[in-house]
Amino acid sequence: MNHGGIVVWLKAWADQVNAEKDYISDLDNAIGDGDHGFNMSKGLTAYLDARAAKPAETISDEFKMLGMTMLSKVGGASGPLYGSAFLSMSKDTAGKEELNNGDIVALLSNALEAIQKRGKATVGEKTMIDVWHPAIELLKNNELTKEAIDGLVNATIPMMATKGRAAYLGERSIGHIDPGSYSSGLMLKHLLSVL
Amino acid sequence: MNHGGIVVWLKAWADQVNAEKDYISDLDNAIGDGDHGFNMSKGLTAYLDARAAKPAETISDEFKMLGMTMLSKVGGASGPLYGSAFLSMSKDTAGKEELNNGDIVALLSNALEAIQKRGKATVGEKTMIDVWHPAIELLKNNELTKEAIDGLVNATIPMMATKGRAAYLGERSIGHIDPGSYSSGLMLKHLLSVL
Amino acid sequence: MKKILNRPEDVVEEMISGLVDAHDDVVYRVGDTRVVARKYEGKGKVGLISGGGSGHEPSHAGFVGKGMLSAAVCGDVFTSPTPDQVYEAVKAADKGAGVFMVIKNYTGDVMNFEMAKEMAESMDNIKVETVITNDDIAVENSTWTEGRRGVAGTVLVHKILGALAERGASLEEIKAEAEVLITEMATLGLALTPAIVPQAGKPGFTLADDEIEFGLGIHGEPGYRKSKLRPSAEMAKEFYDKIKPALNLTKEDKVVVLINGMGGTPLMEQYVFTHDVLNLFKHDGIAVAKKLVGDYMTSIEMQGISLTVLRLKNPLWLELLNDEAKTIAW
Amino acid sequence: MKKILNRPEDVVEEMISGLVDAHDDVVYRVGDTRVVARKYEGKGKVGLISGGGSGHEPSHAGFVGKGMLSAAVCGDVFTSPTPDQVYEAVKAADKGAGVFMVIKNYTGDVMNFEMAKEMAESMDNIKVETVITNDDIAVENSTWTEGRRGVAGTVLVHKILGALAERGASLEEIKAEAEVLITEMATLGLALTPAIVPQAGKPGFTLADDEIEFGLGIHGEPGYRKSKLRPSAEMAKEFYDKIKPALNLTKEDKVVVLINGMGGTPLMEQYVFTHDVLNLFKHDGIAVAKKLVGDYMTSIEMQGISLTVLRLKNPLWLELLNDEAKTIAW
Ligand SMILES: Nc1ncnc2c1ncn2[C@@H]1O[C@H](COP(=O)(O)OP(=O)(O)O)[C@@H](O)[C@H]1O
Ligand SMILES: Nc1ncnc2c1ncn2[C@@H]1O[C@H](COP(=O)(O)OP(=O)(O)O)[C@@H](O)[C@H]1O
Ligand SMILES: [Mg+2]
Ligand SMILES: [Mg+2]
Ligand SMILES: [Mg+2]
Ligand SMILES: [Mg+2]
Repeated sequence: MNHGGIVVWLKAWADQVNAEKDYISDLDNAIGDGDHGFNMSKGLTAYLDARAAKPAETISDEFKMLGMTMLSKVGGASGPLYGSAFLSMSKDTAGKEELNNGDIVALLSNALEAIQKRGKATVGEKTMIDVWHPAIELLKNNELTKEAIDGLVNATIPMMATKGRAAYLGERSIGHIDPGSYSSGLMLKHLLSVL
Repeated sequence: MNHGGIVVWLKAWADQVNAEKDYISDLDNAIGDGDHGFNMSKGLTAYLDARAAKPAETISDEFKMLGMTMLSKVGGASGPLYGSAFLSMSKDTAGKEELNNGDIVALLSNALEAIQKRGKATVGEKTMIDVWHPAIELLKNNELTKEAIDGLVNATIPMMATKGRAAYLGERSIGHIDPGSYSSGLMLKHLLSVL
Repeated sequence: MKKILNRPEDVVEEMISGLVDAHDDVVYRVGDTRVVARKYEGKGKVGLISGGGSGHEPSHAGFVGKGMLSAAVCGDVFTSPTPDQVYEAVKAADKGAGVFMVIKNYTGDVMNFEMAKEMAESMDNIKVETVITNDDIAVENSTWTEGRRGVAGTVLVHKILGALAERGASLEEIKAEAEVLITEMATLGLALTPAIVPQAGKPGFTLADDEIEFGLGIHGEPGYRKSKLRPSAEMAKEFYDKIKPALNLTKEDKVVVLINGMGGTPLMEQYVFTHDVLNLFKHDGIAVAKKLVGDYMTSIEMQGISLTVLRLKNPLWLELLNDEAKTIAW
Repeated sequence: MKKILNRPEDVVEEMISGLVDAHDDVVYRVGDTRVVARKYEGKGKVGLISGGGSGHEPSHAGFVGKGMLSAAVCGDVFTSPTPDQVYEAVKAADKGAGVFMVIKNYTGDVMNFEMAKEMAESMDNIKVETVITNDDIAVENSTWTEGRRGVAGTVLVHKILGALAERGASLEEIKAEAEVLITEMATLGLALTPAIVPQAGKPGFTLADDEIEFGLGIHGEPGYRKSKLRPSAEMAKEFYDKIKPALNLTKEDKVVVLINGMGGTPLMEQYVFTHDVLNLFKHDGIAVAKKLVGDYMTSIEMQGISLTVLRLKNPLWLELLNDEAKTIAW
């Protein structure tokens, strides 16, 4: 995948988050503070605006632009998490013009590590990690499909949150999709489309 | 009329105000602050309690008890107005054991004067005076009936208030019964019953 | 009605208890009355008292203390206090130089305070003077002989006269200053939602989901116009455009601006409105020497806001506003 | 949604403008950031900063000033501010002795503040220490690894540490005091009505006409139980009975009590609740050395109230609370 593919991926993700921002916020309403859709939309729209004003020249710069925008425009929990993830991808792609599937797996793994370093959550705590982690495993084995991603997102429903704002609900967090998992699922599905 | 008659009159008035307190407050809601029924009921109930605890010995004391109670328990506009009225009646009846119709007319006329001295309103300003003043004239001529009193109360409907809280509504005060006129009407009707 | 309270009929009693217990360093309750008086004595100084119906908190008890009110009388909710209660306040406030009453222009308040004045004068020989505040220009109309209502601007009167008394002014000096002061201020308010008197249990008026009332009083008395909810900047402009001519404001003037929340209005909205109001003064080049924002004269849980402008005809007023006061809420 | 505002997306910008313009004697805005900093310099003293999502006014900007916060960062409504903004606050607050961050325990706040700390340390060599407040005992449960939320008690932390910094304490001394302080306080809140985030335009949760939520957070996060509305005295008792064991309160203790309105709660109700709370302490013979009542840490227009108790393990804390502060809202 080259820089063009990356751009198609990220723009498609941004468009879909914008289209679904109310739904995503509603997911957050059930177990959080109802802003995840607005937060993500704000960050991704700012990214679209930034790249419309001055396009990035390289893959690494593309990720950096997205990462910095998420970091400086979103706030909340998702801002620093997605920000750290894309800044990690920027670091990993420095000087690269083409990414193969192995690169992508490595890229995502390091990004996941950055998310975990920042957020200190592990698998099973009903956060975006519950999509990222198993999705990367599947991708390694070439088994990642859109249906599989939906499955991972839905698998957060029966979980009880122990990290993030939803953790304050305790057992009342059970029975709902984790909003960050949903937005991460969208991102991964659009990645699949360009792979 | 002797002391017993006065007591029947005032107790009947108190009972009816208590029974209609919500309605009277609703009248005040339309053009004031919605408390006239509660105010009057609070004062008259306190009067009933006070006389149950220690009955007044004379007509003058009966009026004094009511006047002081209205003054010290009601507040608002109606407290000092009714208070002044009944204190005036107490003064006028000092030493008297029996009141004839002429006495009653004089009593009410002086009470009206006390109300006007305190409230500085005249006829036509959509206040209780619009019942008191014409009612006293009718009583002088032996023409006061319950129907006539109802007529006086209803005659406040088309008036525009220029005194009291309803005056702040200007033209919007037109089309509603003046609550103080209504409570005064009740008082006069029960007076008629014992005359 | 959804309120944090016990029996509605006990609300004023319990509120006074809570207030006095919470702030026992500043105030005390006079006997078993509904009078909240300051602990600071102010010997030989004129006592300043105010009061009215409850439901306007922090007015009036919240402004009792050194440099402001000597005592406040708390009537039933939205009902002016009785003369005997006001009389107790006069007696508590008198420290030898007489007592000055700040009365908001409502029939009930005026009558009850004046009766108390007569009582104190005749029974205790206390010298009493009064001023009747009437800053609400919403209902001004020469045919309405009640005149205007006294609303949030009254708090500025408390502060300015309180500081004047604290500086040692005589009853006559305070009276003279007060009469000028009240002619130099104007207030307009609006409501988004009504207030609910606990004992009534239901709102005194209703507004549709997108409706507001311009010119509303602090007891839910109707204003001059209902309207659809409009942007803050437009509402600020409507008030500004009425207040400016009412006070004949020009570029030469300095003013004090009080933006007052009605009890249920979050500070977020109050500051947005403040932003819009200050822009209008900036645009016209009128200097705003002091700005106050917050809940000063409320209407229980009403959501709404009022704008008060005081023209600083006398520069001393600004100094007096800035004098130290030790109260609960100033 | 019925609010006094212009475009929902401008609400934080305009609110900050309004606040800074209204109180330009105390605070200023750092460049075009969303950082409100104090005009008082405090040279050589530790700078104290705080912040979080907007919607909690007067927190946090209302507590910026001499003797309290050096700067506050205002995020979007209920959304923690971004690291670059917090970083600006650190830079504004540093007067040579380092900067202390008071962070409320929410994932977003913790991450964004910590990133800013890393930025300031690595890029500017500013020494930064932090404390994470977690006074809300509603959601305590050892299996919920987020721990408790930081709520109204945070304001007491601001005041105590701010006074300590003003007295000249070092970063390490402040850190040490902070870590003890946060273990000695507990808060519980309840809501009668929800808050509406302007950009969402609708409430985050709903409550029936006679329903309340016990243990609710300051962003409308659910609490521990829904219940029918109950008398104030019973609600006070429910909180008291949970807080007392949580802090192991005994007759030997002295406490500070903070009764905090959630933004739309009239003072009338806050004082009724105060009356009920103080009765419980009186009954148990626990001395309440200081009482604070009012809107300190709100949730926009939410009607509700919280009770915070601080056990005065260190008598110095009371002194520090009573030290003078020159802020908008303390
Ligand atoms: N510690 C964490 N590690 C990983 N992801 C987290 C963590 N905390 C929260 N999240 C993710 O962030 C999402 C919420 O983001 P958002 O609503 O934007 O932030 P906030 O909770 O501050 O309002 C959650 O659904 C969850 O997936
Ligand atoms: N100046 C006045 N003179 C005579 N009656 C008055 C005057 N002002 C008000 N009233 C009467 O008082 C009534 C209102 O009383 P009430 O509601 O108890 O007091 P408030 O207006 O203080 O709430 C009015 O309906 C009117 O009849
Ligand atoms: Mg969220
Ligand atoms: Mg009335
Ligand atoms: Mg009334
Ligand atoms: Mg959030």
